[in-house]
Amino acid sequence: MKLVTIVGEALARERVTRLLSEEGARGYTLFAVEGTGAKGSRVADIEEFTNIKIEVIVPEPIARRLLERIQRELLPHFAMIVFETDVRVLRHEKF
Amino acid sequence: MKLVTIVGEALARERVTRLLSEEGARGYTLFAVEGTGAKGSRVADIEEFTNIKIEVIVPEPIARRLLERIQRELLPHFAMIVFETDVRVLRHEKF
Amino acid sequence: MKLVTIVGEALARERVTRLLSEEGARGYTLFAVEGTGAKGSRVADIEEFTNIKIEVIVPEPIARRLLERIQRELLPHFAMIVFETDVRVLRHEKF
Amino acid sequence: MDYLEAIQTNLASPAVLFFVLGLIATAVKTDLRFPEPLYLGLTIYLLVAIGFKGGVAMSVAGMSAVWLPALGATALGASIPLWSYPILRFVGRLPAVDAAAISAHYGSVSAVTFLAAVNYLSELGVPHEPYATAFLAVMESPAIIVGVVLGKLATRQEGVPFYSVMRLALHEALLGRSVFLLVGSLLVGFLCGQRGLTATAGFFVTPFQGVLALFLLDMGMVAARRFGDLRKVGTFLIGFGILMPVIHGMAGIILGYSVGLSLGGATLLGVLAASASYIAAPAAMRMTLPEANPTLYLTSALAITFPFNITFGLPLYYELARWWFGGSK
Amino acid sequence: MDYLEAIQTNLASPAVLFFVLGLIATAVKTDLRFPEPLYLGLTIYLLVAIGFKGGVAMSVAGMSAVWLPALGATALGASIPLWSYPILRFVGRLPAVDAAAISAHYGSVSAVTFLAAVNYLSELGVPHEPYATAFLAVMESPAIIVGVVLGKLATRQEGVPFYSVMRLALHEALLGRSVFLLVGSLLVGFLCGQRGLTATAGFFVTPFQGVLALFLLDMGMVAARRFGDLRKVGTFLIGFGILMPVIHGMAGIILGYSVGLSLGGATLLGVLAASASYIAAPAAMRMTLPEANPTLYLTSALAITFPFNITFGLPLYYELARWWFGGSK
Amino acid sequence: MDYLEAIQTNLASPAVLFFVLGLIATAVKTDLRFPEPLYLGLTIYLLVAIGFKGGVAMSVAGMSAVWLPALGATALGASIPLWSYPILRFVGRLPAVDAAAISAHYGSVSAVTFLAAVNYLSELGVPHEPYATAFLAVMESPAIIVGVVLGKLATRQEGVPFYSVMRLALHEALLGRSVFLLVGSLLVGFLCGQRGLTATAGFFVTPFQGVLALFLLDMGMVAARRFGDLRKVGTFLIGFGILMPVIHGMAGIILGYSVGLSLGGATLLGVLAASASYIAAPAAMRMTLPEANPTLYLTSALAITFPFNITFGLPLYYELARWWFGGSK
Ligand SMILES: Nc1ncnc2c1ncn2[C@@H]1O[C@H](COP(=O)(O)O)[C@@H](O)[C@H]1O
Ligand SMILES: Nc1ncnc2c1ncn2[C@@H]1O[C@H](COP(=O)(O)O)[C@@H](O)[C@H]1O
Ligand SMILES: Nc1ncnc2c1ncn2[C@@H]1O[C@H](COP(=O)(O)O)[C@@H](O)[C@H]1O
Ligand code: NA
Ligand code: NA
Ligand code: NA
Repeated sequence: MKLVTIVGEALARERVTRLLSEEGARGYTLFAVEGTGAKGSRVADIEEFTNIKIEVIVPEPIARRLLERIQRELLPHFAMIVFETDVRVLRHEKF
Repeated sequence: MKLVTIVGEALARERVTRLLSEEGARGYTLFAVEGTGAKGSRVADIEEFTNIKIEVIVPEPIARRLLERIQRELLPHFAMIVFETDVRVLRHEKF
Repeated sequence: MKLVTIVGEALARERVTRLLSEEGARGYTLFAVEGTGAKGSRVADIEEFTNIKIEVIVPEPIARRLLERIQRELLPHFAMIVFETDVRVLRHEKF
Repeated sequence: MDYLEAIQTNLASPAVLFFVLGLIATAVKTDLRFPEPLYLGLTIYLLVAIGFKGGVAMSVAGMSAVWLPALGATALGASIPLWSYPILRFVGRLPAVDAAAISAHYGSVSAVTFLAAVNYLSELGVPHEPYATAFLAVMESPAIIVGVVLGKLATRQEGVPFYSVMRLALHEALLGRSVFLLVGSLLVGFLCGQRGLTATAGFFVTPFQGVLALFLLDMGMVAARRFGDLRKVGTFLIGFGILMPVIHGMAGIILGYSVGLSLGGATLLGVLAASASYIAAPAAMRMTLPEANPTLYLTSALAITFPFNITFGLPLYYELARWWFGGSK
Repeated sequence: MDYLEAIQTNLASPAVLFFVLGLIATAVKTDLRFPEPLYLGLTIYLLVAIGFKGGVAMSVAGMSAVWLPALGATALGASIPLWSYPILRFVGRLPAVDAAAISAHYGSVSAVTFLAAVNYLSELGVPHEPYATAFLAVMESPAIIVGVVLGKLATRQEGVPFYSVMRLALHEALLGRSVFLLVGSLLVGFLCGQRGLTATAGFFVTPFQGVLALFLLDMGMVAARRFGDLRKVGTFLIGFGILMPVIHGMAGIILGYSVGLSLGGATLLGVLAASASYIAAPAAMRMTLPEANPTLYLTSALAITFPFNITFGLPLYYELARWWFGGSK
Repeated sequence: MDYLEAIQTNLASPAVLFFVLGLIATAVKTDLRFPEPLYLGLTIYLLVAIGFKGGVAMSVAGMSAVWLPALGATALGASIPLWSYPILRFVGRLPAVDAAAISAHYGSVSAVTFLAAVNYLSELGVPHEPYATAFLAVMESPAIIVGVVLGKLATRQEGVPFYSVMRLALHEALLGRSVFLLVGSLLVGFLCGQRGLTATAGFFVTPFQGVLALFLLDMGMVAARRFGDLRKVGTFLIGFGILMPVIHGMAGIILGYSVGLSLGGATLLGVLAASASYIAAPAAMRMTLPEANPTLYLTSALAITFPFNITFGLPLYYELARWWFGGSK
């Protein structure tokens, strides 16, 4: 299984979660974080300057499609980073 | 070392942390998250509908036992996912 | 790419982020967490007893230097754990 | 004043209107949300304020006035699960553990419903015993303990020994956040007396009504989010969540009358009996009866009984109380 | 009283001084910060309180007094982007999508600026129509919709179909957090009337001014954090962010005079026209025109126009209104 | 009134009773907790309110009344580490860096202890200089700087150059959250004067006492959580944490008397001297003297001195002040 992690501006939330469900992810986990990157500091005091971190566990083929679409549709417009990790899950069939 | 991550309903907190200490974990890290999964959306506005994420670094044998017990004792009753990642730690003897 | 994760007392925040930028990290992500470890429980009710988790993605050579300096300069004084994970990122050149 | 007028008065109060606004907020999918720390802060404020003021009232009225109705309230709370359980089990054909968990919720109480009732009575100008908060405090725990016992007696399969589950249940029922805050603040108020209230009235009294209205906005959103689960719980439970509160309400009113409470006080006791816990009880159930399906008890307490009580229930219980007290206008 | 005196009165109010303290807090790099739940809590309180009180005022004044100026305000809000866009596009030579996004911000409004203006007028003892909050409520959305249409007409490259973007824009503009809270509370207040306000004044009225002052401390920190981006936006936008508000302010004052508002009411309409949204508009733009550069619109609305309005703008608009109303002391 | 009565009055106040309730909450392991944003919100409110009101009082009294006692308070704060350090180092045989860090905590002050003292005096009806907040403001930083200097002189091993540590120490001591808020609000209040207070009294004055009581509930939980560390710090430090405050309290009272403060004002200066910082100082120490063991200074300041002062200390300092002022009833 792949754990795909997206960290980026909170206002992109809808866009990301819609994309996840379109690609068939069965769930996701999400929380607010602070961060600093190429597009400046987001100190999480007001929503415009908050980041969220979205984590989604998906089988490898879905992960590949997800990354492609994020690359094409979101990265050009939003302050955002994306990465993928290998994980071993309990209850494979859930994901 | 293994990083075992548990994401699930906040009301399971006590059960999880008790299990961790019974199996000999020397510490853990914990925070509130939102999430969506098979058992619906947890939007983190009231405790009943909040998820927590618990992360614990343990040596491989402990990780194995942990996963087994979680599988048997917690997964049947609680909205929860569990996964394991390989990590390299500083100060091996701490964990 | 390496994801270096640091979990430790919130009052070390400045020290860690300064070290990150000195070693050339181009960004980082940060949030408050609770935790328990060798130096007791940090329940995140007041800043003195809050942990933060700092995550930074860097190329392997920087990761190595980071870990060395954290080992030498921070671990002796602060309640803190550090670990490293392998990740695959989109847009390599960003990190 | 008849029931329709009574409903109208209730629906025109800021508290109820903000509750409805909260329902709408969820329905139209606005991105408004109260983050958990804000929700917790409001909860803590409301519980501490109501407890503190109740304690001061108790110190003024003296324990001799309080003990009998409080004892009655405790007994009522503890007995509600005893008849709710068989109804759920044998009429509703629910699994034993679910029947036990749901019956615990309906025997326990909802502090916010109580506050809305106090609010409603004061809009109507109906006086009530100011120490009625004591009834709220004593009714929160007993049903939880009874419910857990019922659930554990019915389902023995688990490896966990009975006594260790009961220890957990007692801890949750007696030392859970809301019970502790309420009972603790009651004690603090009782020890300070009127003088302590005078010093802090600018915080515990002045803004109270408005804070309650704001909190109900949040509760409206929380409740409406469960509406989607209504079809999962089935018609039996929907009926149960509306009819049983009315029966419990009547029982509370009669009890209040019998132990000598005023019209207002008996109405409040009725409201407490009619209300279902959605904070202390769910937390205790998840800990002690994790096999019970939380969708069933959360949805019935939060998405059926709570909105019903806040909108139509309060005026109904008041009319029932007036009828029982023989006051036909 | 001349402009200098007027500025002085404004700068000596707690609200403005706390705003300046917030600017300083960021400048000297103190570790003070308002965590997001606190910021959200203060925002919710301010919007609900102002909306509720405005609604009560509307129920007292009657819709007949409100509809004409409210219609005028709506029209003004919707038209501001129509002339701001060409200026940004052709004088400022900004990309079309940025011009559209910025013009939406300046047509929409800032609730905090409005509150600071109400505060300022009451320090001066200048009366105003208490239902002016209705103008705030109706001016938030129209410009956002107009701005998105402008942006989408100008840039067609994207695969996303026009109508689905407009659905998103309408949702954001009409059901975004701040619009929903304001309009909803206005309705609640309108339905409760004076009686509902009496019951909750201890929360919605008593502490209001102080909460606003504390909130401005936070806003000062937030605004100052954007000062570093000022060099990125260029001198044209800095000029635009100061001059256009003055022009819009004058337009609002003249409109207020024409529809029969008092001196105070016309000043408030001027302030609304002059203010730039930095909450509803940015969120809507990120959703619907993500190609637009947020640094441009956030910095001009938050780091230029907002501080200018709070400190020098308010007295200026008041003086302009006095001049237009012919009142030379 | 003798000491026992004085203690009783103190222990029957809502603030102290809620503090005790907080201690109990931790002892019985209830799941009550104040999330950090709530704690921060309460802290910000209390500091801003007290600072603002103190500043207004200063603007009324004039700087001429304030400067001498403020100077005395500064000097006292800066000197306390000078004698505490050798006691900790040579009597207590603590490592140099720990002795320095602890001495900084006892020279600095605790705002909450100060507020509880103000509360206590007003329950007794004892007047005090309303600008006493200025002493709180000036006493927070000096001891921190002195403590860091002592610590750095004693331990030279580290690679970090002395001047860069001192820059950090100065930044933390002068621009740390609590110092900045207090001094900043003092300034804002001073600039607005009485008129600014009238406008915002509904927030900064009306609910203040009650908020303080609620905050002490939280502080009780926080302090009790450190009780487990008491056995780690040893009996010497426990004795130090109770005896030194009494000595410092007496020093503050005598100083207050000498610079012409009233009985109430001198009591407050005594309380400030007796109190130990557990917010500004720990943060500064972690930054500048990370080798120092935080268990030692946090436990002694938070789990020994703070509870002692809140419960038995306040009446004791008041009795000492009455004795010194010659008022034997
Ligand atoms: N090297 C990095 N390591 C960890 N997080 C990062 C890194 N770079 C950026 N981020 C996160 O991604 C967000 C958006 O990045 P950016 O688009 O570079 O501004 C930042 O606010 C950080 O939270
Ligand atoms: N595929 C997934 N990826 C990431 N998190 C998930 C996933 N599925 C479930 N979760 C998290 O686990 C919690 C419980 O999952 P569930 O039992 O499926 O409702 C959810 O609320 C999410 O926070
Ligand atoms: N084994 C572990 N697994 C996960 N987190 C840990 C572990 N040990 C310590 N931590 C985290 O690191 C922080 C500092 O650890 P310590 O220095 O051991 O007190 C703790 O408060 C926890 O948040
Ligand atoms: Na009940
Ligand atoms: Na505008
Ligand atoms: Na001191």
